[in-house]
Amino acid sequence: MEILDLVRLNLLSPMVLAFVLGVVATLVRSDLKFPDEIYTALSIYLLLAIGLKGGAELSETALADFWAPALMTLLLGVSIPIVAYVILRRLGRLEVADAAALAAHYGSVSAVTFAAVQTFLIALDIPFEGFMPTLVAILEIPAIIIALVIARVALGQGGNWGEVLRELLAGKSILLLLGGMVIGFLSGRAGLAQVAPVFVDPFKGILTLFLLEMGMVAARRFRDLRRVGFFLIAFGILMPIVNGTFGIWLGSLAGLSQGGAVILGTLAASASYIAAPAAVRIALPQANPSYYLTASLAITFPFNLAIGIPLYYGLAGFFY
Amino acid sequence: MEILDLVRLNLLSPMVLAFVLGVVATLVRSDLKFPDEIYTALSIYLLLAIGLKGGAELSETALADFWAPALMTLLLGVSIPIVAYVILRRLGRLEVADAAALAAHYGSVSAVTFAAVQTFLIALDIPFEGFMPTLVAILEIPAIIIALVIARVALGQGGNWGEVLRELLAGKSILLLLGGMVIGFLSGRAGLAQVAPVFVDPFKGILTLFLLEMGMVAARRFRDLRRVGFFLIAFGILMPIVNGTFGIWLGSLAGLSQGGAVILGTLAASASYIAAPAAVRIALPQANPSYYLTASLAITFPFNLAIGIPLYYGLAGFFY
Amino acid sequence: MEILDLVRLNLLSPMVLAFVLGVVATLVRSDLKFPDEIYTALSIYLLLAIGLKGGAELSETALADFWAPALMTLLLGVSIPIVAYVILRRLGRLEVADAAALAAHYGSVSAVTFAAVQTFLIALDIPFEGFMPTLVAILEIPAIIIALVIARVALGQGGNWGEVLRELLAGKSILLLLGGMVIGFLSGRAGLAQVAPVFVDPFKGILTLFLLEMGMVAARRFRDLRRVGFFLIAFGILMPIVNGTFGIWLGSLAGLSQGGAVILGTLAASASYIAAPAAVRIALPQANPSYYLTASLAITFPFNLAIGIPLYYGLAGFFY
Amino acid sequence: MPTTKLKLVTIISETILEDRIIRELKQLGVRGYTVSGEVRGEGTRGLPTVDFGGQNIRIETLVNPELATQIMAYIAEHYFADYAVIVYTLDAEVIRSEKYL
Amino acid sequence: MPTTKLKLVTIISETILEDRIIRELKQLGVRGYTVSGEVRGEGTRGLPTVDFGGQNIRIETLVNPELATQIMAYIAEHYFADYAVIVYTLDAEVIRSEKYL
Amino acid sequence: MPTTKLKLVTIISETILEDRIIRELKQLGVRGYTVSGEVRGEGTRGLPTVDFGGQNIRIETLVNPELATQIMAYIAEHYFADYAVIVYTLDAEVIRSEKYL
Ligand SMILES: Nc1ncnc2c1ncn2[C@@H]1O[C@H](COP(=O)(O)O)[C@@H](O)[C@H]1O
Ligand SMILES: Nc1ncnc2c1ncn2[C@@H]1O[C@H](COP(=O)(O)O)[C@@H](O)[C@H]1O
Ligand SMILES: Nc1ncnc2c1ncn2[C@@H]1O[C@H](COP(=O)(O)O)[C@@H](O)[C@H]1O
Ligand code: NA
Ligand code: NA
Ligand code: NA
Repeated sequence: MEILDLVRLNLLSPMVLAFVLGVVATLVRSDLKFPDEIYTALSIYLLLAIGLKGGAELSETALADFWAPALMTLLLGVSIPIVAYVILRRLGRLEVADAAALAAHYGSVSAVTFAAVQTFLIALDIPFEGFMPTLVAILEIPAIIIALVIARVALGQGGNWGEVLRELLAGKSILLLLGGMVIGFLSGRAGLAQVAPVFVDPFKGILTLFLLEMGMVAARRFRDLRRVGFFLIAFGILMPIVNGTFGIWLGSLAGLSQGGAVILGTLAASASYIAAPAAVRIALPQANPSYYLTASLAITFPFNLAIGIPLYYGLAGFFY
Repeated sequence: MEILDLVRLNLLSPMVLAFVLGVVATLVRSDLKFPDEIYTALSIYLLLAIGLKGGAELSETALADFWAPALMTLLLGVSIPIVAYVILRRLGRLEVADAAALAAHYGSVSAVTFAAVQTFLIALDIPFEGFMPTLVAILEIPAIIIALVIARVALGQGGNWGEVLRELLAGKSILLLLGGMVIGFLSGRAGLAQVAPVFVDPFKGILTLFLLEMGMVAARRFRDLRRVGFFLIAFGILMPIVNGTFGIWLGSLAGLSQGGAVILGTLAASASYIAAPAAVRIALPQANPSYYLTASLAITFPFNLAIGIPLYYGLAGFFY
Repeated sequence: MEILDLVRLNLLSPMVLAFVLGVVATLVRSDLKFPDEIYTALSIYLLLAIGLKGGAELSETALADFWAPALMTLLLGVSIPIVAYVILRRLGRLEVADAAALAAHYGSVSAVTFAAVQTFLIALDIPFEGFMPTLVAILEIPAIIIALVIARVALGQGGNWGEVLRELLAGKSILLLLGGMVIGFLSGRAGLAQVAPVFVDPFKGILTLFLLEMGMVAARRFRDLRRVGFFLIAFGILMPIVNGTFGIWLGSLAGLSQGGAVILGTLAASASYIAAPAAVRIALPQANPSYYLTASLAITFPFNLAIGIPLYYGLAGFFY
Repeated sequence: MPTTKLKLVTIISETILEDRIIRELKQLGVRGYTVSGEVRGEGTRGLPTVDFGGQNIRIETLVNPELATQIMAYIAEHYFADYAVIVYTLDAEVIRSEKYL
Repeated sequence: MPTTKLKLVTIISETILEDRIIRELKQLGVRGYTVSGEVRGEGTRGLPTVDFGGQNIRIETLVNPELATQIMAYIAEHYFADYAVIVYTLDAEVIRSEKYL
Repeated sequence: MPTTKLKLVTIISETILEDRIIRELKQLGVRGYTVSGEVRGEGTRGLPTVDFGGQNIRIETLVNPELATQIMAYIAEHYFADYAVIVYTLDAEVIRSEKYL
C-alpha cells in the first residue's frame, strides 16, 4: 500500500513521464529524433556530474566508513553474474554465449538508473552516503570480467585478455565516473561550488531530457520482445527484484544508511547498457545482441525506473 | 509613439540582437556555422520547455476559463487559411498549390515567435493566462489540414489522407508541446520546480542562442527575396498585421486578459516553419518551397520578432 | 614560493583537472569521444558569453579609460610576431613559411586561455577592467596579418589579400566576440541579467567541459612532440613567458589595474588555435601544420593553463 | 574466393523522403541498404530543403542488375518531377552474393 | 529507359578547402555536386587538420568524361603539393543525363 | 596526365569494429583510408547495434587489385560469421598512383 503510493508518486515525476513520452514518440512513429551527438553529450554530462558530486562528498568522508560497503559491492559484482548464468542456462536453456552475455549485463550496473534512484531519494528527503558513486564504479566491471571468463572456460576459447581488460578500464563510463570523482575529490566542495550551476543544479532537468531519449531507444527494442520470448521477459523483471533485495540486505550488513542500502539494491538490480554491451559484442560476438539489449533496455530499465525504485525503497523497510 | 518606444526597447533585447547577429554572420559570409544537431537540440528544448510550463500552469487553472479561448483559437485556425488562400489566388494570382501551401503556413503557428512574445510580456511584467501553450498546439494543425483539403479539391487529387494526418499529429512539434504539457500537468508545479534550472531559468538565454541560428537561416533565404517578388513581400508583412488584429479581437471576445490577447494575436500573425513545411513538401510537392519558406522565414518571422510583437501589444490597447 | 602556492591552487581547480582528465583519456586510448558538434557549440557559447559580459561592462565604462590599453594591445599585436619571427629564423633556423606561421599564432590570442585567466582572477577575488574582452578582439587579428605580410615579402609572393582579410574579419571568433560585445553593449546590464542563467552562471562549468575536450585534442598532438624537436618545445614555453612579462609591463604603463595587467599579459602569452591555424593553412599552405598546431596546442596552451597563469599573476607583483 | 558482379544503386534525395523511399525499396525487393545522413549538395533545383537538418541523404543498395534498372525507373517516375532526387548506379563486386539477391 | 555513362568524380580534401573547391568546380562547368562532411581519414600526410570539426570532406560530382579528366588535372595541379587532397573517378550510369551535362 | 586503375574497397561495419578493422587494414598493407561515421542501414541481421551512436561506419580504401582481393577474403573470414559487416569493391581511376601502392 505504501509502496503503491510511492510508485504513483514516482510515475508522476517529470523524469518517468519523459521516458513515457519517448516511448510514445516511437510508438506513434513521430519524426522526433534525438541527435546521437546530443545523446553522447548528455551521457558524458551525467557520468561526470555523478562523479564530481561523489568525489566532493568523498573528500569529506572518513574512509573507515567506506571499506565495508565497498567490499559488499564487490561481492555483489562477483556473485550476481554467477547466479544469473546458472539460472539462464538451467531454467532458460540458453546457449553458453547468450547466458554469459546476459550475466555480464545484470551483474554490471546502469548509471542512469543510479541517477534516477538518487533523484528519487532526494525528492523524498532521504539521506544517503556521499560515496555511492564510488560503488557504481566498483560494481561496473567485475561482473563483466567474470561472465566473460565463464564463457571462455565453457567454450574453451582463449583470446586477447589484456586488450579486453584495457578497453573495459578505459571505457568512457569508468573513465568519466572515476575521473569526475578524482576531480571532485581534489578540488573539494569549494571546487564543486564553482561548477555547480552546470553540474549540480540542472542535474534533474538534464536527466529528464536524457530519459526522453532513453524512452525512444527502449521502445525501438519493443518489437524484439516477441522474439526474445516469455522466459527472458520474466527474467528481466524477477532477476532485478532478487538482486535488489540481495543488494539491500548486503547494504544493511555493511552498515549503510537506509537510503544507501536502497541505492545499493537498485545498483544490484540494474542492468548495464553501455559498458557491458560494448565489451560483450567484442569479446563474445556469437551471443545474440537482441537478447541482452532487449532484456536490459526494454525490460529491466523501464521496470526499475517506474516500479523497481519505489519497490526497493519499500523493501528496505524490512531490513531497517 | 508609445509603440515606437516598445519597438526600440524590443530591438535592443538580447534576443532580437542575436537574430541580427545571425543575419550579419551570413551576410559577411562568416565561417560561423551552427551544427544541425545543436539546432535540433535547442528546438526540442524550447518546445518541451514551453509545454512543461504551460502544463504546470494548466494544472492550476479552472478549465471553465479555457473553452472560449480554445474555441476562438480553432476559429482562427479555420478562417485564416481560407482568407489567405483567397487573397493569394485573387490578388497574388498564384498557382493553386503555391497559394494553398502559403495558406497552410500562415494559418499555422511559429513556436519560436510564441516564445518571443511570451518573453517580451514577461520583461514588461504583463500577466497572461498560463494555458497559452495549449493554444499553440490547437492552432498548429487545423490550418494545414484545411489548406491541403482546399488544394486537393481545387486540383482534383485524392491521396493518402490517413498517413498525412498521422504524420501531422505525430510531428515533433505537436508531440513535444502536448507531451510537455501532459508532463507538466501531471507532475504539477512541484514537478516543474525540480527541473526549473533546466526548463525555466535558462529559457531566455537558450532562446537567444536559437535566434542567433534563426538569423543565419533566415538570411540564407534573403537571396530568394528577389525571386519571390514584391507581392509576396507585402503579403508577408500585411497578412500578419491583419491576422494579428483579428487574433487580438477574438482574444478579447473570448475574455482573455490583455496579455493573453496579445499572445493570441501574435500566434495568429506568425507563420509556421516546422510543421507546415514538412507536411506541405510531402502532400503538395508541386508547390515551390522558395515561396513558402522565404515568406515565412525571411519576411514574416523577422518582421514579427522585431516590429510585430510590440505592434500587436500597442494594437491591443484599442481593444482593452 | 607564493607563486608555487598559486600554481598548486590553480592545478586543483576543476578546470585544470578536467584538462588533465582529457589528456589521460587519450593516453589510455579510452573510447571517450567528444562529438565535434558539441565542441563547436561549446566554443560558440564561450566566445559569445565572453563578448556579452564584456559589452555589458563596457556600456558602463568611461571610454576615456579605454584608449591607452587599446593602443598598448595593438602594440603587442604588432611587435610580438616580428620578434617571434626573428627568433624562429635566427635561433631556430626554421623555414620562412614555418617561422611566419608560428609568429602568427603567438602574436594572436587564445580565447579559452582568456576565459581561464578571468576565472582564475575571479576565484581569487581580484578585480579587473570590464572591457578586457575588447582587447581579446583587438589582439586577435593584427599579428596574423603582419606574419602573413612578412612571409609574402620574404617569399616574394603576391596573392588575394582582400579575401584573406575578409575571412579573418568574418571569422567566427571575431564575429562572436565582437557581436556578443555589441549585443551586451546595446542591451546593457539589464539585458545581460535576462540571459545570465545561460551566459553568466554556468560559464565556469561549461569551461570545465570544454577543457576536458581540449585535453583530448592536445594529447592527440603529443605524439608530434618528438617530431617538432627540442627547440620548438623550449620556444613554446619561453616565448609565452617573455610575451607575458612584456604584456604585463605594457598593461601597467597603460594604467590597467593589476588584474587587468595579468589578463593582458596572459593574452600576450597565449597562442591562437582557432583563427590563426585557419588563416595560415589557407594563406601559407607550405608551412607544416605539425609545427604550429603542436606548439600552440600541445605545449603553450597546457603550459599557460597550468603554470603560466599563476606565474604571470606572480610576475605582476613586480610591476605593482 | 568467387566474386559476383552486382550494381550499387545510389539515391541522393531530400531528407524528408528517407522513410518513404526505403519503404518503397523494400517493396521492390531490396534486401539491405545503407543511408548516410547529413550530406548536402546543389543541383539544378537550388535548395528546396524543408527542414534545417542535413539537407540531403544518400541511400545506397547493392542489388542485381535487373532490380537496379527497376529502381532507377521507379525513382525517375515517382520523384524526378517534384523532388530534388538523383539516382545512379556503379558496378560493384561482392563475395557472398546470395546475401543480396 | 535509356541510361548514359558518366564519371563520378570524388574529391577527398581538408574541410577548410570546401568552399574554395566548390567555387572552382562550378567555374570548371560542374552543374551539381554532393558533399559529405565529417569524414575522417589517414593518408601519406598524417593529420594536417586545422580545425576540430570533421577533418575531411568528400565532394562527389557526376560529370561527362572530359570534364572528369579536367577536374582531376586541375585538382592535381592546384592542391596535391600543399594540401591533403585525393581525387578519383568511378564509372556511373544515370538516367536523365541532360541534367548533368 | 596518366591515370591508373585501382580498386576502391568499401567496408560497411558496426561502429564498434572501426579501430580494429583499421589496424588490420594497415597490417595488410593499406596506405590510406577514409571513414564516414554515422551511416545507418539494414541488412539480413536486423539491428545488432550496441551503442547508440551511428550504428555503422563506412571504411573506404583505394588499393591495387591484389590487395583488394586479399582484403575481401580477410574480412569474409574474420567478420562475416559473427558481425554485421559487408564488403564490396568498385573500379576506380586515380592519378599519382604511387601514393596508394
Ligand atoms: N551532377 C551532380 N553530381 C553529384 N550530385 C548531384 C549532381 N546533381 C545533383 N546532385 C545531388 O542531388 C541533389 C538534388 O539535385 P537536383 O534535383 O538537381 O536539385 C543535389 O542537392 C545534390 O546533392
Ligand atoms: N588509399 C586511400 N584510400 C582512401 N582514402 C585515402 C587514401 N589515401 C588518402 N586518403 C584520404 O585522403 C586524405 C588525404 O590524404 P593524404 O594527402 O595522403 O594525407 C586522407 O585523410 C584520407 O581521407
Ligand atoms: N544490399 C545491401 N546494400 C547496401 N548496404 C547493405 C546491404 N546489405 C547490408 N548492407 C549494410 O551492411 C550492414 C550489415 O549488413 P548485415 O550483415 O546484412 O546486417 C547493414 O546495416 C547495411 O548498412
Ligand atoms: Na546489476
Ligand atoms: Na498564424
Ligand atoms: Na599571444
